[in-house]
Amino acid sequence: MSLLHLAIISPFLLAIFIPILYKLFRNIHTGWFVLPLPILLFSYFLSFISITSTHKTITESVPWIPAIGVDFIAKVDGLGLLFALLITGIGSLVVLYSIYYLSKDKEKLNTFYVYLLLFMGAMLGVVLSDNLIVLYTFWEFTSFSSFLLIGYWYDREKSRYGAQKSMLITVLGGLSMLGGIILLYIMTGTFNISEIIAQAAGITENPLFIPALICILLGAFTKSAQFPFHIWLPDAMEAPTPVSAYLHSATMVKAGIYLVARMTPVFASEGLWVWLIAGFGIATLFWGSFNAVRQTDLKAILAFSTISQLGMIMSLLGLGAAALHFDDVKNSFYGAATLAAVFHLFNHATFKGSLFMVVGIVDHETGTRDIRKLGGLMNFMPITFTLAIIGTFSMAGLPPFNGFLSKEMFFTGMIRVLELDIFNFETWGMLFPVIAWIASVFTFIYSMVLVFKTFTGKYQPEKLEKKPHEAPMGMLISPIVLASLVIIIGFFPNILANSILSPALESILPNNNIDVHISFWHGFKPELFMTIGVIALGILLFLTLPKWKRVYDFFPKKLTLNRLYDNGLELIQRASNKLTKTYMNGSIRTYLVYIFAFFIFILATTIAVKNAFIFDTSNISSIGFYEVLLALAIVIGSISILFVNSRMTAIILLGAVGYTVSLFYVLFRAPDLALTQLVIETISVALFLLCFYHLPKKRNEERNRFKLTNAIISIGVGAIVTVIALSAHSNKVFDSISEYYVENTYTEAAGKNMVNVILVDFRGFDTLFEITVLTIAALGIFAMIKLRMGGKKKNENK
Amino acid sequence: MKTNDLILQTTTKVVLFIIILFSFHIFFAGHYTPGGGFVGGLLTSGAIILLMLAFDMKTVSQILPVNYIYMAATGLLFAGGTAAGALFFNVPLLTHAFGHVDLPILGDTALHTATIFDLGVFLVVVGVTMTIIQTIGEDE
Amino acid sequence: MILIAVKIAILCMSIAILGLIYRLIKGPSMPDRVVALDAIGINLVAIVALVSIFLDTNAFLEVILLLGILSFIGTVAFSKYLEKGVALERDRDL
Amino acid sequence: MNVIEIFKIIIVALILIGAFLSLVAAFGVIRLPDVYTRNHAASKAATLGVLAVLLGTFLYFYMKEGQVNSRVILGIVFIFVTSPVAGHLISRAAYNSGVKLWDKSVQDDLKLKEATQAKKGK
Amino acid sequence: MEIVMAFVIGILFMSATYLMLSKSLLRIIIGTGLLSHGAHLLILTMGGLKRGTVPLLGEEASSYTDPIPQALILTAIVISFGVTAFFLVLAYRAYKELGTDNTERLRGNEGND
Amino acid sequence: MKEMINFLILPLLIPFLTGILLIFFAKNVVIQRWIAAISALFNVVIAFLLVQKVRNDGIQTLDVSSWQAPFGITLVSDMLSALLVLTTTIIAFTSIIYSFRSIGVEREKYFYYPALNFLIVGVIGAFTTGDIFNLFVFFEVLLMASYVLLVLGGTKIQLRETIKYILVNVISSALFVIAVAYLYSVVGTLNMAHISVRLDDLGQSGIITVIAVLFLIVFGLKGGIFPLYFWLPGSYYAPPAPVMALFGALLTKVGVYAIMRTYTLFFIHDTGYTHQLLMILTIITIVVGVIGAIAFSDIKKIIIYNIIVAIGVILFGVSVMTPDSLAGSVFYLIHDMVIKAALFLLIGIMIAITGTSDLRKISGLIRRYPGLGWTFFIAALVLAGIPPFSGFVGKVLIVKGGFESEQFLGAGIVLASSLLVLFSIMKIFINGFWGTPQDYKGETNVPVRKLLIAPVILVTISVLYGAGSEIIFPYISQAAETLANPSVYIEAVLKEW
Repeated sequence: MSLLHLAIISPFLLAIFIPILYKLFRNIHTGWFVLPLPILLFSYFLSFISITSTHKTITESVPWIPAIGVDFIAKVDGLGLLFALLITGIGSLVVLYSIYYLSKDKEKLNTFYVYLLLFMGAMLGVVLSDNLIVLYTFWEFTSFSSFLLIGYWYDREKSRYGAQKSMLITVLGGLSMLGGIILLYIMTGTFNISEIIAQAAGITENPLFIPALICILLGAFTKSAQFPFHIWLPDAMEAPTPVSAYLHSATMVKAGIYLVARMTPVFASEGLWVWLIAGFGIATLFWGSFNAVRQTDLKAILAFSTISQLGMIMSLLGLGAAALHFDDVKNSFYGAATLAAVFHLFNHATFKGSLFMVVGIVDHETGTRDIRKLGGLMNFMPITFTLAIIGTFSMAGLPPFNGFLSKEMFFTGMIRVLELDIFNFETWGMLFPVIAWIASVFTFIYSMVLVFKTFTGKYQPEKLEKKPHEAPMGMLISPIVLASLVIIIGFFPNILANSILSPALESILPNNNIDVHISFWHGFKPELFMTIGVIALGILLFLTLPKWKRVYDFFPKKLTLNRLYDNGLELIQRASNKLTKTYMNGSIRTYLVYIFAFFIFILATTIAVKNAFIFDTSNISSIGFYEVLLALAIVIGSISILFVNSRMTAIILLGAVGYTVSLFYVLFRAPDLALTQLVIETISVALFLLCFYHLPKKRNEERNRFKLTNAIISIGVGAIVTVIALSAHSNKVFDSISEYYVENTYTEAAGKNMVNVILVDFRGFDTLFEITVLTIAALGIFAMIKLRMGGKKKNENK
Repeated sequence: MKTNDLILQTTTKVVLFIIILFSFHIFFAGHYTPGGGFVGGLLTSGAIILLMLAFDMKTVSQILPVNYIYMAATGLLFAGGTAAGALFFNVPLLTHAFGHVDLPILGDTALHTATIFDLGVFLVVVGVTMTIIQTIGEDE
Repeated sequence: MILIAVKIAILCMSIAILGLIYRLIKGPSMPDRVVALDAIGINLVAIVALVSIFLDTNAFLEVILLLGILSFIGTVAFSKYLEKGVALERDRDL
Repeated sequence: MNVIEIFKIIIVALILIGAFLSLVAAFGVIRLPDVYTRNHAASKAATLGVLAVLLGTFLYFYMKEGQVNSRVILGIVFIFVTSPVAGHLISRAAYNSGVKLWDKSVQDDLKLKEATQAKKGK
Repeated sequence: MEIVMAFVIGILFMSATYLMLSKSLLRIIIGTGLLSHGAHLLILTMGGLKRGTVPLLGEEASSYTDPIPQALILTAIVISFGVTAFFLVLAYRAYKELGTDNTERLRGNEGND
Repeated sequence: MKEMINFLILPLLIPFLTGILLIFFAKNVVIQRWIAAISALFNVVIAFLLVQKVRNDGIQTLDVSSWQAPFGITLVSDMLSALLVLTTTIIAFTSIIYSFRSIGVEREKYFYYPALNFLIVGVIGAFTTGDIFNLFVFFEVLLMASYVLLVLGGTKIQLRETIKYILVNVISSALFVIAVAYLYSVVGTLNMAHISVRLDDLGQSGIITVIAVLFLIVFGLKGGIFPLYFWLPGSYYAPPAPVMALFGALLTKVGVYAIMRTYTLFFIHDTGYTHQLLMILTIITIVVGVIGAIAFSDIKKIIIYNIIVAIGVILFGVSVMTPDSLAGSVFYLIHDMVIKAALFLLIGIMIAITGTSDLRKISGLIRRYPGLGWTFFIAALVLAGIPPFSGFVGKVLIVKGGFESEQFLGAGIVLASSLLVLFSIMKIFINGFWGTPQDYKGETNVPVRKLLIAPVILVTISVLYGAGSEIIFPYISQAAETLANPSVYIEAVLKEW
């Protein structure tokens, strides 16, 4: 257990103490106890920069289940560190923010911080594990801590709905990813990512390669809310705003991106990887931004914006993966796309984090997030307004903020798509820059909506619950820090690029020489014109928004993905219920019909398929007259039971059959059996009479009607039993072990009655438990008669 | 209508002896001839049932004040104890021991732990049968 | 010679039992059936005795007495049931 | 003709007599008109038949093994004792449960007795 | 003889199945009785019929019938007796408590919606 | 001290003698409780020692009555059976202490504890025996005890469902007997190792395949695989919670164990048919189980259908028959026993509090019963096979085995079933524990904290079982090794054969 492992699990450890601390120090906000940890971890991870920037990695291993190749291998490389810093850095800010956001008197802070810490630890585990199973473990943990956080206000219907939705979709992906991981293991014999990467070249031809690729991508796509799995993210906004800022924009949703980046060296040699990721990414980008515009809830806008931005990063990663296809020249081309992805990932965390916090402030101070109710807040909360401006402009890709830089790089990447000569990108690849541009226009629009509809325009105090005022300083610190980062990186991108991004890039595209220099000015290239076009058209459309908003009405409400999910879930449940009810009808007869039908079907099939019916008469004994007589008696007796209506007659006939059976035992040289059968039969008949004499006379309608199904099934059962008996008897291959008993019964067990000696000695163990059965039966009968808990006779018998 | 069952009751007293004698015979001879604890037990309970038929359950329970459930449990304890007795000698469970003893009247007799086991079976069978009969008989 | 006699006797017995079974099913009253049952039981005793001569083994002689006992108990039970409605009386003095 | 032969003849005779009696008894049970007469046939003839067969069996094994087989003796005694009682019980049960006598029966003593008792009681 | 027995057993199983598929509890229990008779006879038949004499030593015979099936049947008989007795009393109690011996009226499907 | 040769029988003997003893104390409930609890706890220790012994000394065998195998009855404790015995004793112990506060004095006076102990005897016996007919006898012991436990109390629903339950089991017992008879006819022996040897000599003949299928039907009826499970949801619905836990955790698993044993020891010569059939059935079992689990909004039903899913998953691993999948099956089997017991006990508390098992009438329990809520939440994660909890490793191994032998559909369904299992169980959490708190009539007199002890123990075991897989794994792989390699078992039983 190294310090690194300790760092990863430290949030879990702290989480254990949170409820105790909460109980002990009720008047101190629990957040204060939590805050030191992420700060500490952040500074701890900062110290790794010096190592990773020289392209080294650190690996520490602790065995977990080595027997199946699962070890807790913690590995810090550029990519992992980038994420670790995001998690702990933003984590610190979010915790600080939450201290002011959540009231210590009204909220169940203990559970909140436990969830949050669980999440933090899980997320660290995801990005720092080199073992896929361990990674998967932490991955599922993020899903569940997210589930709990979304359902934090669990008495709200929508919270529960959102929690369930996010859990189902992300776990679906997780399981698929697990399948992919296992497939990878089958191909490579290891769960360790580094070892898989080392073997990557050898497995591309494996038929399991493509399935594994798809399975793992499904996991990434669901987690990162890629179209069409994005539907859980807007509903996840039911979580408290700090959570949304942390999980649902800055970190957890990026786990999918992390996974794609991490697995790029394994899969990128396959063209499918490139176009799947790029394609889904660009679709998500468009769909997210397009839908963000129509939203009226501030958090919903941010949610769709997150979806769209995640799509953008994803598509960049996809294109970047193409770098592994080409020689050095084109390499750097696509390497640049990857750089853009990583860069934007970071930028997105900063500006989106600050925007969420801003929205949280607005919500907190006005009591609503509905832009139809908000407006003119600029005068009441100037600092918040400033922060919002910085965040949204960066999101819209305006200079001089960091969003501008990554947006430019994004356009560059999209234009280069046309040069890609895999999967016919050169023909239909044109779609990429076009869609990217359109999506950027929408991005611009919703960014403007976000800031201007809230802070400018008409102030409508009558629609607000509270009188708005500027947020307390504590609440503003975190967004201010993030907004400053937006500006600083905007001006000095290369500090970040050299120290953090470049090592990350190295992990995604190993052994590639990529120029990580980010420059502000590229000259008059298509990218610049695209940006200008975005701004121009964006402003135009923003101003005319009310006029063309009806476009959205063209999309029928019944066909949305959400509807599909809801109805699908409902349909599955209803159909299951209906289906299960049809065959589980509570009638034992029906069940028996199923069981016997299966019995007949499967055994008949087996006999037929295996040619198992052998009939060999060489080994049989002679047929005696009396035996035939007895056989006839049994046959007649048992068949006539079927047709008699009187209970008494049926019971007597059963007794007759039983006595005949005991006569068979006499004829077949089994005196002990005959004795026992006789006595037992007598007692059974007596019991039958005792238990049934009180039944009332049968009514006519209850007469036994002949039923064809029953008849067919019974004949089938009888036939099968007979056929197997005949063939089993014809198959006597071995001698019975009975000779031993003949030899040893007297000498070793001092008895002459072999059957009895077997019963009390050789197989006395059977007998011991046979009488146990009897005793239990007696106990049961006694209790059944005497103890009546539910019935009307309750009082009589006490 | 009330009837007396004098004939039945008198016969029963005689027949009872025969049955019980026979059931003991069957029980003890089980190792050599057909029979054993099981049938013996059933016969003994048959005798008790006959008593119940000839007299009534209350009378019989006065003559034989036995809790049949305990009887069954005792039998089980006998059988289980014989089995578990092997534990003290560290031989496999249920290993029987036997020896021949010259008894004054019966002559050469095989003494057998299996007999104790069988006695357990006997008791269980009587206990169980009688529990069933008695419980149902007493109901309603 | 004995074997032939035994065979004949078993045949007779079987026929007798078949006749009794007829009575058993036909009735008409319950006591008729009990009579038939009782007789069947007794005849079975005879059959078992004959079979043990036939098989030349004394292994089944226990069965004889057992059958006798059972048939007697059965008859008693049936009679009491027919007469009093219950076979086992709880307390006769009540 | 030695002892064994004599034994054999006796055994055969006993068995055959027994079988015949049983057959007769069965015939009676089938043919006789009411439960009382049938019971009569069953308990007398059948018992006698079975006793004969059992005696034959006893002799057979005595002849074969040279020792008294107690179980058969016990069986004979048992049947001898119980059979009449069983017959009695059935008849009584039939009577008390109200099974009618054959319509050609001439006398019903029990009824008569009860009637007189009833008279006396008055 | 084994062939005849196989058919007898088949018929016992057939009747048993038919009875168990009916509605009346009594018939069902009678069916289980027939079922166990069938099963027991089957063990005996499968052990081989009429080979040698009664499995009592001292019968001075060259061969004995296989005693194992007999021992197994004995155990099985006792167990099925216990089960039958329990089942009977259960049916009795169920009738008293639920007022019917018709299994179709004993459906019941709690929690099925 | 000299080595105790009877050691492996102790876990069976202790509940047996305890059960007998408890009959005598029927009237005195307090003494019954003490005896039952102490003996159950003691048995856990013994079973644990047995596992250690098997780990150190290999397979333990005992020729009961000193008759050498295959003539007497041989008891065999290989790792699989020892582990199952240990699990059984743990579940027995927790069920017993849970019963103190929940089952009611009336039931306790009417032989509840003896019946419970005998049930354990039957289960442990079935796990331990090495004789096919003795297996039948132990099946009957546990069935008879289960009838008693099911009907004990005599409420309407109990009576009704017991009838169905008995009927099905009588049929399956009869089929068991005839299956043994057929097998005996062919091989003339009853000792399982000996049967295996003789079947090996015989090779695969058609009749053996038929008998194998017949055995599958017999054990499938007990275990509840498709299409033989129909009786299960109704019958398991009727009894009180601790009995439900015992049934859900143990009874079906005995059937599963028996399939595992016979399908790895005897019927291994025609796997192309028998195991393929088993696989098809298990896949359908998983599907119908999952469908049932999401169909209802009754918490008992949800858990009950999850039993069926788990059986499918375990037996799928068996049908694949690779060392990995077998290890996975063993791992998952034990996991499932523990967690099912825990879940039944937990929902038992929910039902006791709310007086209903209808999920639509329950909500907001977590506010007043956070301990219950969180235990349930963890149990739910464990059930769904979320790492690092215990369901995970087993599932991974089973899926791995499935993929390796190219059973993609089956393995995929096993994987996918987790999602719906999670959905079904989380439905209980989301609707029953979350939501607006309500007032319930049972709240005042339910000793929730005391009742929670048992499920908390079980859930803790589950969690440790998953997280400490490395410690457990050697045991599991030893068990799987014996399954994959029948000769180990055979040599242990038939020493000089």
